[in-house]
Amino acid sequence: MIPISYYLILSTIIFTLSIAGIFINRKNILVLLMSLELMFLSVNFNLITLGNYLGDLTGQVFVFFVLTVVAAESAIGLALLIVLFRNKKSIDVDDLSELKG
Amino acid sequence: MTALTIILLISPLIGTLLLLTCQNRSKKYSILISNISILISFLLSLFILYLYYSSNSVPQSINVLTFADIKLFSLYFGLYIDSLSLVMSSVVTSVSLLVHYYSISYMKHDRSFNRFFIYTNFFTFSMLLIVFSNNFLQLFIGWELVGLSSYLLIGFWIKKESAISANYKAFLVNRVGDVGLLLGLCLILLSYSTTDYNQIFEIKNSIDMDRMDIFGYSFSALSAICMLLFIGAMAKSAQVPLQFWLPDSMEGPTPISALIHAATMVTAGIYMVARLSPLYELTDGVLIFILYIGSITAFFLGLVALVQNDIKRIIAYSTISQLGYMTAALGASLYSLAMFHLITHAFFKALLFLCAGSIIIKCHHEQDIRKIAGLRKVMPITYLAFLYASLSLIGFPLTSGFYSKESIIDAVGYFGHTIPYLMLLLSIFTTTLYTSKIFFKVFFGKCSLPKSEENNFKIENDRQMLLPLFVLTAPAVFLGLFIYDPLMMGLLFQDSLAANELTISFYNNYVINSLNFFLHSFMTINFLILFAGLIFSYFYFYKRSFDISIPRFIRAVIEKEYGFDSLSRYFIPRIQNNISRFLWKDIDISTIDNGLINNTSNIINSLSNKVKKLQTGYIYHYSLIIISALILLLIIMRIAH
Amino acid sequence: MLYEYLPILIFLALALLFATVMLSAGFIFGGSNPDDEKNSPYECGFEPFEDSRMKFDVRFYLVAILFIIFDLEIAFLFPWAVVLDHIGLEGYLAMAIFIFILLIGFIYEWKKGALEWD
Amino acid sequence: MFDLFYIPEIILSIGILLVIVIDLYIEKQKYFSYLLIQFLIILASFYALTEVPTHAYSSYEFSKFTSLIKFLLLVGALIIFHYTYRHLNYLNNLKIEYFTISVLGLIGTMIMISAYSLLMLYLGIELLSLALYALIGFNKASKLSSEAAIKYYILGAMSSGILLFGISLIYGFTGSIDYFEIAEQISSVNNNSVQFLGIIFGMIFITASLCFKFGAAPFHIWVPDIYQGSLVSTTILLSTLPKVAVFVVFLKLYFIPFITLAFIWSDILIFIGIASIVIGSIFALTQENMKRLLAYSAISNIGFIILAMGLVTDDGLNASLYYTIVYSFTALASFGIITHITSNSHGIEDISDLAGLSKTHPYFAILILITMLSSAGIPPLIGFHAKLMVIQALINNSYIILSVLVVLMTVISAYYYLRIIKTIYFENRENLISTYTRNNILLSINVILLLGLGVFPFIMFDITSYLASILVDISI
Amino acid sequence: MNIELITFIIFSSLLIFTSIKVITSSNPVLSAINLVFSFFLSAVLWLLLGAEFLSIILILVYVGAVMVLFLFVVMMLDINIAKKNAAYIKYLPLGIGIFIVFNILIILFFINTFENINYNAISSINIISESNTENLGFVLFTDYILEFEIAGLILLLGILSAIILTYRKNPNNKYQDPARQIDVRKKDRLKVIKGLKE
Repeated sequence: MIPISYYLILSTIIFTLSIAGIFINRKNILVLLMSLELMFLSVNFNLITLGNYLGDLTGQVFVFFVLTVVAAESAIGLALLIVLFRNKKSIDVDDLSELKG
Repeated sequence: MTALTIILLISPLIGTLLLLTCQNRSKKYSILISNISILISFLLSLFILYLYYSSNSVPQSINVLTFADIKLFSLYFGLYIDSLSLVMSSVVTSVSLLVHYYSISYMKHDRSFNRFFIYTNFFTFSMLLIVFSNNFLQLFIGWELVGLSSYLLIGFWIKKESAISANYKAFLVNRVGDVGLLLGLCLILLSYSTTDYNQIFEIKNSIDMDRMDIFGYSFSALSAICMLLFIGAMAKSAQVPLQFWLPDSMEGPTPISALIHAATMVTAGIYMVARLSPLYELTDGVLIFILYIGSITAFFLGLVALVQNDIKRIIAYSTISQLGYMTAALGASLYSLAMFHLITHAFFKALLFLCAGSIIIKCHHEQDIRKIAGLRKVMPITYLAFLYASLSLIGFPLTSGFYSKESIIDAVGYFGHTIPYLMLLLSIFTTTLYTSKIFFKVFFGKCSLPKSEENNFKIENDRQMLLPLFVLTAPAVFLGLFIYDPLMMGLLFQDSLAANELTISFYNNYVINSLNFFLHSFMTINFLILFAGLIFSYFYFYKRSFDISIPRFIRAVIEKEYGFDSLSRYFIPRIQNNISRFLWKDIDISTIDNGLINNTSNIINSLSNKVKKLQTGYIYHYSLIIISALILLLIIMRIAH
Repeated sequence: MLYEYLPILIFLALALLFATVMLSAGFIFGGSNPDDEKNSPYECGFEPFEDSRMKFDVRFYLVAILFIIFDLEIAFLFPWAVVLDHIGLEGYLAMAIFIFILLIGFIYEWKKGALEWD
Repeated sequence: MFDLFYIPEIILSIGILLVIVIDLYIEKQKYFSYLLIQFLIILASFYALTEVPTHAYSSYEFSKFTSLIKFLLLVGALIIFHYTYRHLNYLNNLKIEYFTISVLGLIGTMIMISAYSLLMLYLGIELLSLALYALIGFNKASKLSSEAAIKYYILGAMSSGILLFGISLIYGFTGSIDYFEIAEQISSVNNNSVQFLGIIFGMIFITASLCFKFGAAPFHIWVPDIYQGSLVSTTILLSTLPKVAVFVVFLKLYFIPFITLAFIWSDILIFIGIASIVIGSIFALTQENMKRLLAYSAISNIGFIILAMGLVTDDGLNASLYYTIVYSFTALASFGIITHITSNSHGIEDISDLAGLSKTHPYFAILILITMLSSAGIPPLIGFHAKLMVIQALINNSYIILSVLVVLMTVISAYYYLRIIKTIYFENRENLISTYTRNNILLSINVILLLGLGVFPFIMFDITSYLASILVDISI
Repeated sequence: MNIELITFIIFSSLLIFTSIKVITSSNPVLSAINLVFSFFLSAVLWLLLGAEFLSIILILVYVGAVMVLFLFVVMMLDINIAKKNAAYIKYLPLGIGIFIVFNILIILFFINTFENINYNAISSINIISESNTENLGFVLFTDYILEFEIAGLILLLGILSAIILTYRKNPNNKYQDPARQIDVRKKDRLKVIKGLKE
């Protein structure tokens, strides 16, 4: 049996990686969206692991809902990306600075 | 009753607001709105007064609206409904109503006609606020609002230089009083941590004589409070040495002098002390102080009136002197007598002023009595009204003034305050003198009006101006007779004023009843002095059968108002100018404006400009900030636990 | 339970192994002389006019969204189908409502013309 | 489950599905669909008032408190839609989908309010957030709008991730996602155990995420950009409905499952509250853009709410409830006025666009005057009482220095509110100001309430103390 | 060392590697491919945790649909990938710093914490069979019905907003409406105009 903490550490690492991905990435909003996907993946990891540890199905049900919601969310996110691209002809993160101050 | 009282109270306020909105409309609106709103108040006060007495109600203190309730203090709008406040409000609204009506004609040619009514309506509201307040904060607010409207009205003719300086003086003196009031308020909050009258009245019984130590001196907190509050009252009610603003305030329109500077506002101080009589009863020394201040004012300022020549100024000094009587009555713990004199004085002094206004209008704004003469034939109604008012003022037997004033003098004597008694006694003589001076000079002799206007003799003045004279004559002369007995038996202001038993004992042992008092008065020294004064003035002013040359020194002293004149005319403006120049240039501009405010605002603005750059607009910075904040919270919690 | 999946794991490992071996064998043993021209899209010498990736139309995206949504519907249908015996009418109606909600979305997409291809 | 049929959420959901279909077939008559939606909301608010408190579903709570808040939300939505419809029409950007998406978001807020488990809470928050993403990006032709939308999307999704991480920790260390069971579990945990630390970690993650949704510093960073970028109609929505909902979530989370951790979160909340007030006041000073300025003012208002909540006392709770309602009202009014005005044939963007309004449209000028004075906390208006209550609560709990700081910040913030008034009344610039309506009764009522409830503050005191009392009922 | 642990180690290290690749590669297509790998690897790890159904769903929905969507968008947007992205190097230390701090905070705390926790009240579990899918379905459709419907609403909202945001009708397109073609009558098309007499 693999110790539960291994999984948790793994998920934490992925979580932090995804957060790092959000702010070290200067280029492409798409990659930001992918980082967010990674983030939700890690959270799901957490939930499944803990649910497994507790011997409880709630964690898995939760993950199921998270998967559903995140799919819808990324659909909207990509739609917004398309709108942005139509307006700006670019999806550079650096170009997103008209609103500031 | 509460609801009615609220309506009574806010009716003038609503009037003010309406007037404000139709400031540019025609005069008719202003007249209608202002008079009707005051009329509502007046009728309601009478009605509530009737209700109060007929239902044998007890005083009630109602908190209508609470604005804030902090441990330190609570700010609320409340009503104190009892006989005292209701009687006072009836007096205020009745005089106000008549003056409003009178002003329609008096002010009809004025350009700022509408503005005038805004101010007067607002004044009535503020005065009612004081009258009905049940806590010190509301009192203070009303006090300031009254001061404000008085200030605005004194300087009503903004282009008149003397009006502006009078305005300024009144403002200044009232500030002195306000400081006293405010300090008193603070002290109340500190020692009782409440501002409600009733609560304070209750507390004072339990810990009445708590002593405070300030700078090593130990004194009773209550006395200090009462003393400070009385300083406020002194400024408002024009007592020595804060009296000198009142004569100057006659620069305002005459109806205003009648309403504010004779009948109502100046009595606010008296009213406040009467209202707080339960507190004053417990103090040591303060009452004696009040008594002496009152009698000094009554006597010495009466003297000053003798040497004046401006009709309004004479009446103004007479007002101060009469206020001195009231104050003296307060000082002798004769609160109901003070209130009584307040009421009667309100009517006859208002009447006097309105007569003066009528004269002034007739004589085209000539106020110097040396230039006015022989108006008896020209203005019969005014003549009669003035006659009755004067009789009341000098305390001619059976008039209102007689009952109120003679009672005060006799009672002060009766309770053994010898020196004040003497001073009050003597001032009967001066009162008689200056009153008859106006009377004889103005109404007798050769008519001073130009011939060309004699055609107009048929019309004395506008009817709107004369009606109030009629109406006011009745209370000015007869009111005293009707309410004297119930008042003296302590029925009128039952439960509202402290130390009723003093008055009652005086009544039972000395007065017995009003008729008896009337008969008895012919045998007293009072009447003798009065009579002597009348005889003297008849010969001196009317027949001019002899001439008295007063030593120049004394005359000068009196004319200069014992130095207050120069104080007010010369020193105070100068000191004030210097101080305010210093405050303006050195403190305000260079320290506060530039140093504190501008620098602070500059610093904050530049700070704002700098930190604004933190908002870079880049998502990665935003996410970095959010994550850093999260990590910060985590670390703090990790360390803390 | 997990042992049911062991064959898959082994299969995966084998597949990976085979692929790696094949590719690396080709890479190691085969000859390769790369050249700029040789690597260009058209070895005949034509320069390509534009990127070989052509811009997709937005309709692809719209269809893909519909695909995701109904994929998720299927994901919910699976467990529903296997426990239909146990969950009774309530579970049945729940799924009916769910499908109805998505049907509204479908009608919307259709009526809006998002599925029309020209 | 089917006995829940008459709750406002379900009425709204069914209705909105129908409206989506109906609108497809009567595309031209938008006004009809709009009226249908308004009718739906009125119907739902009726049901919200008559809702019978039951415990039919364990993870969904029905109580008087939630019903009342839902009612307030529905009324708010009604008003917002009323302001919005003609505004969008005026800008030629009217689509019925705007309202259907808003209603879906509204359902999300109601779910958040009623949620009694973390899963339900998550779904509610997501339903709301998804709707907001779409609404912010609704103005497709505008660069700013799409930029704002993508920003909000990325940061919002990140905060959802943080929320989920927190939820997973709470779930892992308490073994449940139900509020009540979590509360029981936490109260039995030893203060020095590892489990306790894990729960605190989870709580902090959740707090951070909720503060993000709330727009409280230092998680406020998205607020001004998004307010500026989106349509004014979206900004009204953003500044009222989600705030109230998140506020209720805060209350329910902190006063039900996390109540035993109050000694920890009270410090956090006070810190966040003070930071928000300071940042909101200072950043707003030099703003030129009207919506940005109001965004910062929103941040500082949120700070007041959180600060009052962080006191964990009855008067703090009262004050925060009071402040929330007052804030929503004021925000409704201030943004509502802006929706009615256009300057130089675009919506109001900069403050200077409003110059000369008092000459051309005195009615709107007076409305703005009252609203801004109320926001600045000038006495007879309701904003004064709200601020006073918070400061009063601070003093009563002997946070004297903090209260002085708060008063100072209030003074600073008064400066920029008064600046708007100054622009309107004393600056002359050639602006082509026009409005699509001469007056709006609902708007006038909204603004007059700011004044009226300020003069008679006890009405609101009664409402909030009633709300607080029924809130206490459910938390025990 | 048992086979489970070996599998875990291999797959988890691969997962971390691919995750790093996702956030660092300059080409979004590569990122997407790496993300697909990550999903695959996670699915395997979820299998190890006993969440069979979810691991299948992860592959089915995420790899099958969501990542396809991502790739569509990559293709649609025609992003110029040639531009080299070097800016992130500047911020890399910061990223690493945050990464480390965060990990220290949480990971240190996770190690060996779960061995000595006792729960007082764990909700009872409904297990109706051996199968993970059946159990999940049973829980889902009995305890979480309301949540399930809300998920439906969320999906609907996803459809609505995606269409509203991206779809624009091309007015130049010419459509053929078969229904109208069939429905048409003579008088709709033909209009007899009386000619003017010369």
